[in-house]
Amino acid sequence: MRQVETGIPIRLLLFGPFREMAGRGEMEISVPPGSRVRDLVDQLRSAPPLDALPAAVAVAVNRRFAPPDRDLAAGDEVALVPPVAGG
Amino acid sequence: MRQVETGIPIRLLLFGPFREMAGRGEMEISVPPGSRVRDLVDQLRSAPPLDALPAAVAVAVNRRFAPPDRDLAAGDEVALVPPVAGG
Amino acid sequence: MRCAEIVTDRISPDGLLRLVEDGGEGAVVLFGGRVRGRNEGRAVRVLHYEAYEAMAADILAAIGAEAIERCGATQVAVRHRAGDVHPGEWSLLVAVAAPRRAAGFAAARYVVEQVKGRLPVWKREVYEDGTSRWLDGVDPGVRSADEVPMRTYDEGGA
Amino acid sequence: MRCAEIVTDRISPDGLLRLVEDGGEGAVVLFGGRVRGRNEGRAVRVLHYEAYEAMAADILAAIGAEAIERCGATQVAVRHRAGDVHPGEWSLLVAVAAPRRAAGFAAARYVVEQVKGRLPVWKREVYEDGTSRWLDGVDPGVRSADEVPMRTYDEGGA
Repeated sequence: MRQVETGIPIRLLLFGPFREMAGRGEMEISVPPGSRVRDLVDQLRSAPPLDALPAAVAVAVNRRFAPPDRDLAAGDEVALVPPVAGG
Repeated sequence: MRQVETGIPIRLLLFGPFREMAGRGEMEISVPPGSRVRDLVDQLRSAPPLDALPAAVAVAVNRRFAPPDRDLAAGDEVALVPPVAGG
Repeated sequence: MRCAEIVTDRISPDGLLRLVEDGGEGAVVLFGGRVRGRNEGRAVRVLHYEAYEAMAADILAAIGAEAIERCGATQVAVRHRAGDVHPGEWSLLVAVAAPRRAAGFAAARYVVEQVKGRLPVWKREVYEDGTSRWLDGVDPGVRSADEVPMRTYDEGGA
Repeated sequence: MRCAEIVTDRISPDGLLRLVEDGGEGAVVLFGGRVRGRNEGRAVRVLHYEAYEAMAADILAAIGAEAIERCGATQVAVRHRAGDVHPGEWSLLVAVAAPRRAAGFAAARYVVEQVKGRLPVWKREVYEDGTSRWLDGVDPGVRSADEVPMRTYDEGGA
């Protein structure tokens, strides 16, 4: 329970094929303090419904692409970005 | 007089700066039999009003660019083409 | 920048050209991308565009600003569709004005390539037989927040 | 080829785009060149285009056909003004349709560069103070009748 109390709340957005994989486009989740982008991705990949996420996945934090070592903060909007197909 | 009688009649067209140099856009001229494009240009450059023609001048015969060794024939439409400025 | 929008309504070249025309620049280049009625031999009913709209709008504006700064364009206007786009409709329109043609072509091409390479947009192609699939995309990479990805392109390639 | 014309009337992007749009191709590229109100610091009243019209029409058609054959465009439409063209008016419009964007950009650029390099057209710039001068041109070269000049261009240059 302590982990939940001190967990960092994150708003997770999912698009396109990832949204279909998750069955929804938005999730409120919690990550341990000190988590970085790569930790969040590992956490998501560790169990269904997102266990089939590709090894390298682009991530945006607060609407900007972010590197794997980016620290996460409470209230961050984190999006998993599948390969893009604009145009 | 013999040269004029056996000369090859050519329709000469002049454009842009060359037209202004000649004072008109069209001339009926005569060149000696066997003349090529380069001979015509030399002939024109030998006396006013076109004695100031540049050393290298592009020439079109019957609406297609032609090399200096192109033979001229009676009735050819020969155009002196100044540097072009389309667009 | 005259316009950088993700829109669900139809878009037209006229509208975009007017946005960049009024500066009196010597060169204007427009690119229009359309949904084709056939893709890889299959009859397409509709192309559904899904967008991370807030982020896409930011990136579209950034791309336009970069085209001005890096390529020498004076005005850039770009619109990208979201939602259902039918064959024959424009999905992407880019208009640029520049003092010279080379800058105009470079800027228009830059915007198009960057849109294809980093705009968070996905498309699901729906066929006449009722089946559908997500079209292959391009990995936008994982970058630091301030790094703007540069992509090179081959003028003669596909 | 949808159109290759030397015309004295005003020309518009809409008109040219419509000519290439109907094939349903995925990419359309338009280039428009306009007369600027100032050139090298001087106020321009009008740009007078003189053309060897018959030859220019032939060459324009040849350039369009080459853009299809060499660059992979499907449709090309090009119009060039002759006579007096005022600041803000289009002097050259090129529209191409192609299956892919690279072919579209390459074809549009090809037509523009070839027009500038070999179309027998000359322009006299008339200034607000009443003076005028022929603008510098490009030597089209002296070529055999069947030789089509190829020009290379630098995408990033002026």
